[in-house]
Amino acid sequence: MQSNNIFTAVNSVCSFGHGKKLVRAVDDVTFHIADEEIVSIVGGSGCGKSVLAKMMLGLHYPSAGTFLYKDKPITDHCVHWREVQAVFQDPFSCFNQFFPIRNQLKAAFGIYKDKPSNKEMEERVDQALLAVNVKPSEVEGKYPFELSGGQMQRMLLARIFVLRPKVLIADEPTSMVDACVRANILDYLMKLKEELKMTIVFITHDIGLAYYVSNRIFIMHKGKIIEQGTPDEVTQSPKSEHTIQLLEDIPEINREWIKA
Amino acid sequence: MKILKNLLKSPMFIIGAGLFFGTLLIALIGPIVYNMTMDRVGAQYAAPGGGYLLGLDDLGRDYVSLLLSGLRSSLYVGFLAGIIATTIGTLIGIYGGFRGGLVDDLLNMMTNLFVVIPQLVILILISASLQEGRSLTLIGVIIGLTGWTWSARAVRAQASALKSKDHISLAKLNGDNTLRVLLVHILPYIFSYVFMVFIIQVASGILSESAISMIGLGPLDTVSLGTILNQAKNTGALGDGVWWAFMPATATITVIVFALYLLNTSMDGVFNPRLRK
Amino acid sequence: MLKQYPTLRFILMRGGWYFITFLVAVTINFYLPRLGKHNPVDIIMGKSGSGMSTEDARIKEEMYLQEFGLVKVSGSGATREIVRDSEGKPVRTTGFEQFVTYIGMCLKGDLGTSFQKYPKKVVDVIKEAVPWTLALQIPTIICGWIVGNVLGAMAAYRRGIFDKVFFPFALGLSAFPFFVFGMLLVYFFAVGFHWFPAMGGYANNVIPSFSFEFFSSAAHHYVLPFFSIFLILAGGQAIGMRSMGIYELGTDYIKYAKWLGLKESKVLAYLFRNAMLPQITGLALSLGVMIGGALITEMIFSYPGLGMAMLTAIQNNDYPMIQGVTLIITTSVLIANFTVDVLIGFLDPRVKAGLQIGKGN
Amino acid sequence: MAIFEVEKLGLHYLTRFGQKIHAVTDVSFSMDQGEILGIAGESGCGKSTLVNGLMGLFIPPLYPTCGDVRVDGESLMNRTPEDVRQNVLSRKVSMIPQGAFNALNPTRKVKDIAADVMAAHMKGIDKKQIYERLIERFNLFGMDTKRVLNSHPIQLTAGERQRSVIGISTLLNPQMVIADEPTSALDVTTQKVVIKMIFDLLEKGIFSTMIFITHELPLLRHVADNIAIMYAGEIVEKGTAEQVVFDPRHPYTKALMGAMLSAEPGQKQRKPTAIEGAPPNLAKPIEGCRFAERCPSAKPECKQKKQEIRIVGDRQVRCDYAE
Repeated sequence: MQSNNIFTAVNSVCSFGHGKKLVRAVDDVTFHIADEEIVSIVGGSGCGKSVLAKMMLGLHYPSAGTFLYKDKPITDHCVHWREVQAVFQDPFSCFNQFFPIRNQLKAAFGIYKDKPSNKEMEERVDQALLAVNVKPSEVEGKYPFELSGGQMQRMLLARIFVLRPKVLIADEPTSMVDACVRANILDYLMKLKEELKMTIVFITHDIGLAYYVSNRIFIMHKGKIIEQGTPDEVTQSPKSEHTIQLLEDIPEINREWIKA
Repeated sequence: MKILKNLLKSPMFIIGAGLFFGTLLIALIGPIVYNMTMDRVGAQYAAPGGGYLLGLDDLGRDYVSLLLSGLRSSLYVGFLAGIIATTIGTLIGIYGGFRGGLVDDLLNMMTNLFVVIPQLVILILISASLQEGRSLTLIGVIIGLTGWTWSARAVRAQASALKSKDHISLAKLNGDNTLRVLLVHILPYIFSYVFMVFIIQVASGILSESAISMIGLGPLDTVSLGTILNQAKNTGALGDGVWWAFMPATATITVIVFALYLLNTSMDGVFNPRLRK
Repeated sequence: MLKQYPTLRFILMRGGWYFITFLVAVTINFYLPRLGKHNPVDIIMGKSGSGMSTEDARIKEEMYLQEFGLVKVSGSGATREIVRDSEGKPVRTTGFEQFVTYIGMCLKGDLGTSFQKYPKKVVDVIKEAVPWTLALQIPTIICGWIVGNVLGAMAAYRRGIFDKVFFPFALGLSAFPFFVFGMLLVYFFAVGFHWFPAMGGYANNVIPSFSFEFFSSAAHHYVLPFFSIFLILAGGQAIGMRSMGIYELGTDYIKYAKWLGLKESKVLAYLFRNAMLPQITGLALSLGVMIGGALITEMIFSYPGLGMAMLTAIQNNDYPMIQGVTLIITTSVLIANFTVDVLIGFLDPRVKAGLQIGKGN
Repeated sequence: MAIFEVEKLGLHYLTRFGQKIHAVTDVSFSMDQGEILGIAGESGCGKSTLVNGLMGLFIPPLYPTCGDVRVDGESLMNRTPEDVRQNVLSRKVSMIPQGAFNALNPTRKVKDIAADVMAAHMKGIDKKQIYERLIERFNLFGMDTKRVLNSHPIQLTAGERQRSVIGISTLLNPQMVIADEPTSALDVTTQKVVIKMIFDLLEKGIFSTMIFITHELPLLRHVADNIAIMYAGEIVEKGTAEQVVFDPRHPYTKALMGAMLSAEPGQKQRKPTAIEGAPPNLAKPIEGCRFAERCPSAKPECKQKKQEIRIVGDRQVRCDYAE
């Protein structure tokens, strides 16, 4: 039986520590994410969204319940990472300061069993750079600290263009960039999705961003997914008490927020 | 390059490097330029002068020759102990800090255990049990083997802080194996730190050797700065006011250690911005 | 079980950890001297037995062997006798049996018999030496630590010319090996100026007693050893405190305290207290080095403490004595460390909080 | 009469290598009693540097370059640190710093930190009086007063810490409060609690005039009366909250507003504004308009001509072409 589910979680738990110190970072979550879907996982700090992201990357295993990628448990990391990749929030801390950025983009090929020829790798890096609107000559021989924040964020995206994964986990990809630059980053992400027919999972605390980019939104709170649905369902007719509270607490320009 | 430029701006670094390379140079070319002899050349504790710049020891040996030889021994022991201690400390620290979990807990426990047991005690116990065959090299090795603990602690803290950095996660997503992650993505970040640890380990190796020699457990196969001092103490040179028996050796040890401390402190100032004005 | 008493729990946990360390230390203390090819009796016999007739030598050797638990013994008290094999040779014990005997003796407070001062017990020699060492080291380490930290904090806070002069000076001080500084002080102030005596804990012509004469003599002999340890210690501590202080100076809470308009003395108090905490931990880590260095300084001054006892023991290959002294040193370092550890738990809420509650949020 | 005036203020800080970064240039504004001024801008725009330079106390590596700051007509510049400490800090101008966790001395209980503040500014007050007044004041904040006061910072929740910091900063009823991103480290629910507390204190008259810094414009719209937008060390637009948020005139403010994403119906179809590039390097002298490189409506002359503040409608805009 072939389903088009990318991720399937049934009563998945991910816990740390033991005894009295047991922390259920992800607590009994059930969901599925379909192929080519854009899903945002929204929640405050410590809600478990980052742990869930790491489960999707295979960096954490479920302590209980089922957690499947394409209907199979995640076993071989290297095989998994050929298809599932990530971008992180702080682009500066993502790259090694001691090596030129271009070499690090090329290092991404390390995930393949059979690396393409050097010439092909160089070509693919060039294409990826052009795809995020950076001339290869601009970053030639440059080290990460010589580039601006916006450029670095695009380098992370270029890495994804190089790897062409099936699934992208984007962990707060815009929280460190200026608001004005954010839309650019989102444009590139959407372009990636169109070109590669990717599935994207956004991890974010910003419901505005989630509302704008996603097909579906999961709201997480204390390790549980308390609400899932389309952006309009979640924001217009939330069912969970906490979601209602959360939406009310977010200051919005056009809505009365606090009585002065 | 920029780092070197900034280092050269620091007077502490210049003085430290000058003193250190100065002594190193003396140790290296001294024996070539100076006609060294370990034979009796005059009366016991003959005062400086008459061709013997720093006088003679209780066996009538030339102090300049003894000092040159002692300086070479001390530097050798310091570097040997420093290299061993830094290597062990770095390997344990970097691996434990990076791995985390049970391996780290065990390594950390072992380190903490040996941190509190005084190194001098272990040195004395081993040295005392090795009656013959207590060579300079062996002493250096023992100092290195017992002195790695704090460098392991220091490196572990650094590696552990790096472990959760995004570039490590990304390296994993690139398929890098643990060895490559350690060598390429962690070591360069803590290299300057490890180097500073090394400098301090060399200094502490020199100090440890002189301490152990001072109590009469020094090398039997050669002269070191510590054995010169031990001899001076044992023969009562101190009480007789024979300054040339211990002053030059004292000054030599202090100058090397001071130079190493200066190097370390000035590097700390450049690598650790908080310490700068 | 002890959840209601976090403080007690904290102390017990640390205590348990130190007990484990102690066991390891005892094991090391036992096995390390046995690394050499010769057993201690051979060495001592090689030295002292040369002039004796073979029968005398054999009796003496067996006595030593029995004394150091190297042969099996049956019976107890007056009926103790060496177990012999068919040829009449004493049956040797295994290393592990020796270890068990050693632990048993340690637990009874018996560290064996000194070779050199035979039949004096090691414990008795140590008992005579310990008061001198404690009287010298505890005040010296505490004073050095306090003075060094106060000066270091001031250098960090004021910077400027004070720091520029003070810092290299302190760095230089800390670069001196402990004993070398002692030698210089002896040379200048004892041999050169005759201000202070060079050797011993009191003058030869006074008898240790509760008399003014004795105490004034002891005080006079105290000065040079005190300063030679104190100055180096203070120098090293000042360097550490200075860099900690500079680090703390850049923290947000110091900035906030300044913005709130707290008095300068109060800001300095904040700075000092918080920079002091890692310094206390540092003290715990470096206690072994300090005590070791101070012991060697005692040797320079022929101070009648543990250092001298150790030196004499080493010079005479008096193994039980060496082992006894090292065990006492290790134990005291561990006790001092434990004290400092518990102390810091009380001074720094973060340490205890780390054990009880997670990060508040 | 304006109680707080800033005139052509410039601030710089020195880097490790002795380079001067002119983080704030040519900032002028004045505030009336009871006014809440919001200052917004993106990271690195100089908003935090600006408020650190408004207290008369310059903590290295921050130094004043030029200009004047006056409270009640009295200048805060060129005064001795001790004079500022005694007569200005906590009484006239008080700072609520960002990141309450780091701002509170980790080894001191909240009540002791608060008591230090009172002891530093009130002569002849004894310990008992101090603690009585503390309890009285902290009772206003809707927390478990006794527990919070007797806790070390690590034992408190983020919200409690932030409220304690606000309590401590306003202990002496300062004339001016400067709040530097007081809620940016908190989740939205706690943020609302903290903002409510600030409004409560305003209502009770504990203080009345405030500068509020944040990078979140929607929040500012609900908190501030007037808003100033900063870019690359300059104020580029200042007007009432309504004006700036709903009818921005400066191209940068327009971009900022356009880039906002919110979870409101219809927002999904709107395309957020995107501008490439980054603000200019403030270590180098800049000619012309600082936004010119990225401005969608830049004219060729913008890169040469320095823009001055001018009045457009009844707000201030630093753009010759704004209408």
